[in-house]
Amino acid sequence: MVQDLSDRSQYPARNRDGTLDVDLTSGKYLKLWQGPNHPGITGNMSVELTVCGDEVVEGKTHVGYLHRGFEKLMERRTFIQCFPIVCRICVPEPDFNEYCYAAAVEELAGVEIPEQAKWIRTLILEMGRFNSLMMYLGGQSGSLGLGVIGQWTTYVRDLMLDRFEELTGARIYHMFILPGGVRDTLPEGFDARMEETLREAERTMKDVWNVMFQNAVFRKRTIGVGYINPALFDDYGVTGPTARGGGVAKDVRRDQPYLAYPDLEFEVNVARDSDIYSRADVRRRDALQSIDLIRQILAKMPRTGPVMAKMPNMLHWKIPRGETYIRGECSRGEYGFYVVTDGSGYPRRVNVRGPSYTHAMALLERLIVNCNIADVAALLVSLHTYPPEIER
Amino acid sequence: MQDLQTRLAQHTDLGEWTQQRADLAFVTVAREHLHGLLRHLRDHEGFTHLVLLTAVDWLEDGQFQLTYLMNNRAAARDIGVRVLIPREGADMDSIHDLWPTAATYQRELREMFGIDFPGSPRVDEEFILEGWRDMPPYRRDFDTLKYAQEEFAERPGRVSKDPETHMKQKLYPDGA
Amino acid sequence: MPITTVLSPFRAWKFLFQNPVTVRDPLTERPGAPRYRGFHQNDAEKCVGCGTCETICQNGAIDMIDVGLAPKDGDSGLRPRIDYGRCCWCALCVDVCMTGSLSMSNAYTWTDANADAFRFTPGVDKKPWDNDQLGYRRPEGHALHGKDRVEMAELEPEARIGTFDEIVAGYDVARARLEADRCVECGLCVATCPAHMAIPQYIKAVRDGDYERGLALLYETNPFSQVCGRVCTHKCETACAAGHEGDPIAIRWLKRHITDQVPHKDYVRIVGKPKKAAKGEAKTIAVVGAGPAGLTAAYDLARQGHKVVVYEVRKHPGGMPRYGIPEYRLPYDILDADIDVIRAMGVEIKCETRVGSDITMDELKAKNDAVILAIGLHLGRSTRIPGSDHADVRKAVDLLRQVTDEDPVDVPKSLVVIGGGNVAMDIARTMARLQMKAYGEVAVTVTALEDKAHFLADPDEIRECGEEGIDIVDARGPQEVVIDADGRVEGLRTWRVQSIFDAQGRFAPSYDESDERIHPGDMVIEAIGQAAGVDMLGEGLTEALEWNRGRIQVDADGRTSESWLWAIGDCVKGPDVVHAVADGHRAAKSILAAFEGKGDEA
Amino acid sequence: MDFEWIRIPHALLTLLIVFLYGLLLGAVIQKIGARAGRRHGIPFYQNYIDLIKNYALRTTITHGFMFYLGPVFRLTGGVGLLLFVPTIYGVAMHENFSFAGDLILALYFVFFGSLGMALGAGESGHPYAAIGVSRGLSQVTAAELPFAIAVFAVALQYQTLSVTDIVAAQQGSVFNWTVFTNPLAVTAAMMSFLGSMMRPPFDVVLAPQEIPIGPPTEYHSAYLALMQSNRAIFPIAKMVIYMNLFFGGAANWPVFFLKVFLLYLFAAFVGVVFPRFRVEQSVRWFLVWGVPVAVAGLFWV
Amino acid sequence: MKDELKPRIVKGPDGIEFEVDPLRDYYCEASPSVHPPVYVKIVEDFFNWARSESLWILGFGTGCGAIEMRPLMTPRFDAYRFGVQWRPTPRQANLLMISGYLSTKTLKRAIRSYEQMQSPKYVVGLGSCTINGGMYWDSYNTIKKLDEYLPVDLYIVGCMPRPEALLQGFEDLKQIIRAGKAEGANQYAEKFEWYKANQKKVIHDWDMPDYNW
Repeated sequence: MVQDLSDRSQYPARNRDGTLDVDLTSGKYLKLWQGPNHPGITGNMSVELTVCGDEVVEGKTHVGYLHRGFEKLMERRTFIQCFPIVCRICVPEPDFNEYCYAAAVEELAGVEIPEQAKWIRTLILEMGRFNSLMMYLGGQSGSLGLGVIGQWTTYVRDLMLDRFEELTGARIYHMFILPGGVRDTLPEGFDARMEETLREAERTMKDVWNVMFQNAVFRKRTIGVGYINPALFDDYGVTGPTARGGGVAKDVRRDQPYLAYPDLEFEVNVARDSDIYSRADVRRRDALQSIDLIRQILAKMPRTGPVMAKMPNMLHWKIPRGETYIRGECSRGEYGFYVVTDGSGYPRRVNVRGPSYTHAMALLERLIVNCNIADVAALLVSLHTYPPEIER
Repeated sequence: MQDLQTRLAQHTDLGEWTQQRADLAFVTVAREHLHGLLRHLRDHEGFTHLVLLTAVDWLEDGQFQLTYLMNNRAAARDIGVRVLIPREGADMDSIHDLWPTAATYQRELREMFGIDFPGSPRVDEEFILEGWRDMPPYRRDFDTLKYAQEEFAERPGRVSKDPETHMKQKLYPDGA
Repeated sequence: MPITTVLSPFRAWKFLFQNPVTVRDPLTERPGAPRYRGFHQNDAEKCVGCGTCETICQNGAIDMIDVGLAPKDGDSGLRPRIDYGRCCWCALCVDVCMTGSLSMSNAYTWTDANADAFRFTPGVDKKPWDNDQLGYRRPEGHALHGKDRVEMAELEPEARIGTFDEIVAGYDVARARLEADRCVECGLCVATCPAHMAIPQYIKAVRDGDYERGLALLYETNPFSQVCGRVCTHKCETACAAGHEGDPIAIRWLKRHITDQVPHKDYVRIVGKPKKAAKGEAKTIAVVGAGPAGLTAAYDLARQGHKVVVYEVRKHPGGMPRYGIPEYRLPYDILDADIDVIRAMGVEIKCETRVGSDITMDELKAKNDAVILAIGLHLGRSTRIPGSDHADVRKAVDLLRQVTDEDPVDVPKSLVVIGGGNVAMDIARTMARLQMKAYGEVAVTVTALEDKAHFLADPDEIRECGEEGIDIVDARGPQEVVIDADGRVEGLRTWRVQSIFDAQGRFAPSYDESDERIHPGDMVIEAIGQAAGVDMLGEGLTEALEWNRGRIQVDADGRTSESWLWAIGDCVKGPDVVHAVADGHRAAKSILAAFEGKGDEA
Repeated sequence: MDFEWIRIPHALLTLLIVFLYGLLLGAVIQKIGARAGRRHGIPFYQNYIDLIKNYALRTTITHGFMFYLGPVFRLTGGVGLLLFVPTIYGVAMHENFSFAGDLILALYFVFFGSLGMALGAGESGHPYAAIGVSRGLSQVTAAELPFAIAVFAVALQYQTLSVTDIVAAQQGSVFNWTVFTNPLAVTAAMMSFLGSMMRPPFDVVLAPQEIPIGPPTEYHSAYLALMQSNRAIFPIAKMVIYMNLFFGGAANWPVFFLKVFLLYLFAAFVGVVFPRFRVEQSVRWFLVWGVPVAVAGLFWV
Repeated sequence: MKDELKPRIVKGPDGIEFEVDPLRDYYCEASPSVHPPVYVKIVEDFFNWARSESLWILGFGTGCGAIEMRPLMTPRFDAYRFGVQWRPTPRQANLLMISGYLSTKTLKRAIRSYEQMQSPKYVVGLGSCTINGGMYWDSYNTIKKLDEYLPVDLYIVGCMPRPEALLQGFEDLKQIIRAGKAEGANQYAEKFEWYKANQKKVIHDWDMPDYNW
């Protein structure tokens, strides 16, 4: 339920219809745009702030700078032609799109993918999660002016991108999870190189802990700042680490396991305080967990057998009428594809449900009220939003 | 999920029930029952998480399908509620009073499909597009390729030949 | 705040004394991974220009352009040009490439101030990465379309050998769809098919289950669709792009599948009524010979509303498909069904009418606006080896005709066939069936000049011959029919062939005389080719016509030196149903053009 | 005190050396900071090129007279600061225009640049600049407080307001340096030093992630080049004061280079590993930690 | 925001009404003019060398390409070595990296940013989408040819172009600048009408003056 805001703010007053009584001409308020070319914004989006002194009284998220109309474009592409385009929906963690799309299409077409493909998919998703969290850690500290963390984590991410490159043949857009399986098996000597990368990652995570989480100023800037009342989680569709930072153990990997997750051992990371620090800490532990999961996957996965199911000719693949929703736990929360088919060779409708959609819009606008301008960037980053998945 | 269907049926007139997976079902209801059903699902059945709200354009039938997808985390199950509304002058009751975040979805639907949600906050504000003048782009009858070709310049000099006709032309110039 | 949180961050300075991890020279030090998807490479020799890459490219980045290569069977001569202002490096084009010619290098750097520079034809335009050994190649076993042909039910050799029942059962609907699903609609086959049938389109009709549309498409270009669906030499399948890395699409069987799915009674409705010619425009045309060529021309002309009469010397129309092709390959009722469609277009077929005696060419010329000669090749050629004039040395065509007309055939206990073409196989298998019926065992030997690798017959035929117990001996040159003291044929004496052609490419077989064998047999059948019987032309006409090596000289459309006379089909071109059909179309078109152009030509 | 004209070219020479060294030092410190981030960082000559580049730009946009004067004031602050304190102790060539009460003037010049800048940036009409200015002034004021008290303590200690005299008093032994004779005042001054170096945790004025670099948001081309020049001179000038007041000054150029480098490094050493305070946090920090220490330093004397 | 930018009648304290046009106040309407190179060639060459070795990029990630910018500035590739650095404000930047596709909404901001930059200024198109629309060739919301709207000095092809390709791009751009061929700003001023017409054709919501500095 929408709570009365008056308990957190004396000003501005609210009008009868619930809107804020902000008279810009009064001179008391200042309109401030953050973005789109603003270093404190994660990617190409903007927040329109109305500030009074250093205090924000109203914030509006503006998106659409990255809108390409994916959901429309997919309607005029065949099922296989959609495959290269879905990963572009979310740039920093593209693999989730590939997985959700492939899984949805497979379910509607009644295709069962081979065991090895399942494991490779899980591996890719965990690698992607790790990369995304590395970006987050760098961004979170960077938003507060601590640059070195971003240097280190981006380096580790680069190493992981190397692993991606040798596995999938590309750095950013991997285009590896095809409907029906994955393109190829693991390359020769992959495990050893991955282990090396993971060791470096662990070392870096230790440094990150020392320099970022054990940092007096960082703690001062984040503990107790950007608090989200856990009671609001359902109202605002909060999922993933943002919710887990507030003590709600939401994790699709455990709640509704998919791919190889039932065979993997992991704890759901939870923190209590629901502030920026808790969320950062949950994500830090998520990253460590990803390292562990990658190790588990490489140890447990089958190395033989096909990686693609027997598929019809992809050039004119038709899928009977139906609709489904596939979800997964990406680094930011629940990621899902709602796919409707109508028996033709083209999807009837694809709707992408990214966690950023609710986090960066309604939730952010709610949280930003009464926030200090200096904390806006940190707050925004702490929700871990990626604009391209909001507007698609 | 049979039990759920039975319970809901006592409460509301349910339309077509599609069991997509063991943990996912879709059900069609009339638009006047929607609000009550969603509230019931949220308050009494544990479907507290609004996963998404979107629309499907069934142009041939002259209808929009609105899908309200909800998740019950404790029971690890999802239900999608479908509502069919006429395409012409489409409007729908807002559910932002149940989930504040629904306002964002409704803004998007307003802009991309032209479905109105009277009373939803900021529903008429521009959301993603800026200065859009054509019909709402997610409608099926909007041709994005045609629009793109008319609106944006493409780099000239692209020609392609169809192998079939090219071979016929080259090998049988007189058309035999 | 504990003091450690003030001191701990200073640990970051430990990196001050470590070497930076920066890549020294990233421009040269970091090649793409072995699987990296960089810029395209194309083996222009291997590429057949099928354009499947263009079809699958969701970015519309690929154009098929003419790079100056001449098209040939199974190669359009086009090559893909890639617009890097569109490409997204998804490599679906590599995955789908029918020949495996497309691949990707692991090069990834390309900058230019000119936006128009980012288009090139890999393998044709020279690029620095052309010879990169690394880069994305399609993984083993990964394919976006089916590589293997869908199996079809057919009679087992044991079951089929004793009867003349049709061997191949044809696809059922499910399997036909699976097979049709493999087609990528490139259209390379269309130009190769002499009749230019709309192959991709009718295969699509199979996929869609729209058999009526399929049938309409078939009869648009081929009134002998049912026949061709069974016995066509399917050059299209040789050209098929899917054949490069798998089995070609079973185009012939899919064609047959369409004709099988539609009830015969519906054919005429689907094919459509002939046009009504405007008053006074209707011409009359005479066709000599009711084979595929003649009937196709008749069909085309009749559909345009002209009056066509076909004169056939034998009891039934059909020509070589009826009298040359055994029933187990082409049941007679199938042929009849096709001819019924042609008749329904208004074509009149006068059987048992011998032109030259029952009606002369001059009469035909006088009564008609145009005359088509489609007399086929019904005279068997002889090897002219010693003993070949023996009564038990028969010609394959004669024998096959005899079987079709159900004239009694004296079945020998064992026999030898000379020849390595399809006719040889036909007669061998026909005789084998008769032997089986008569004696319960097969004793047929086929001898051919060619070695197995260069056989003229279809590989399928050869395989099936083997299955049916027929002994095929390759590279044997016939020398003499051995006749025993009683004057009965005892067998065939052959030498091993060393080469068939001489250095100039002329037919001049040379033999290894030391390798001599005698193939025993009570009968020897010659199946080394046929000739046309042109006696019916009459002396005057024979004189007037121009000839070329014993065949009537015709232009590309089948028109002879006499402006009213067209000669088409086997008698002027190669022996093959679908070529005959194509010939028929051409002649009909030429005749129609002649009517249009200069009025009454005759 | 008679004025010698030769002092003008001498002072200009000092200025040039300091300017060139300032640019170089900035790059070296950046390189060292980059090392903590595991990379090489900019080439040591990069700042020179950047400066030339900015002077070489063809267009400038002005927002009025004050906007133009902003960087000029700022530069004046830096140059003035440098010119009125002795750079090298005991070398007449580099004593500049040092005089008996120069400490007071120096304190004034430290503040002068910021004020001028504030005026200019305020004129640019950019809200970020305005916010940055208001933050900057509150923080500089807060940071100035401990420094001023510390300077007062030093002046009290040595009973003089002449920088030259203060340096003179510290000669002889390392232990004569103020840092050992009055460590509390020096600690307070160093806190203030952190606050005025525009490095985390006290760079909220520039805070690129919130208010893209604050006051200089609108400055570009030659204006920016002027400010860059100042960025090379001003910190050095300030460090000259610190060096003279607390670390025994420098009797020759090598010592000067070393001491300035170490002082600069100190700011970077702290700056690289901490995020930034919010403005009210930093103000509170100066008031809670800086001022009492400075006052204690005062009592130490 | 748009309402606030519309001209409106304001009543002063003395009761006199006058019209306020905020756009006129906010922005400068002077058309850009051509600024020729310095007459002395050796000076211009020296300046060009300095410009080429000091590329200040505007931190504006317009599209996916922004993702590869971060590795560029961090340990692995460390573009700072090559005189490249970020500037958070367009005023101080000289290089506009159009990192991938531009939606019309972003195009508007990109134009504004470009016009706020000081000449000589350079534009680099990153990725296929800037050349011919890339994979969004049929999208209703992205432009297809960047050079219709802004003068582009260099294209780096890829989807994404890797950091190494970007570094190569910087090297090539430096060559272009040193050769004195990077006169995009002057070209923009010369063909100003043409560029404006193209821009206005696709940006329907043109709530900014024709030239904002």
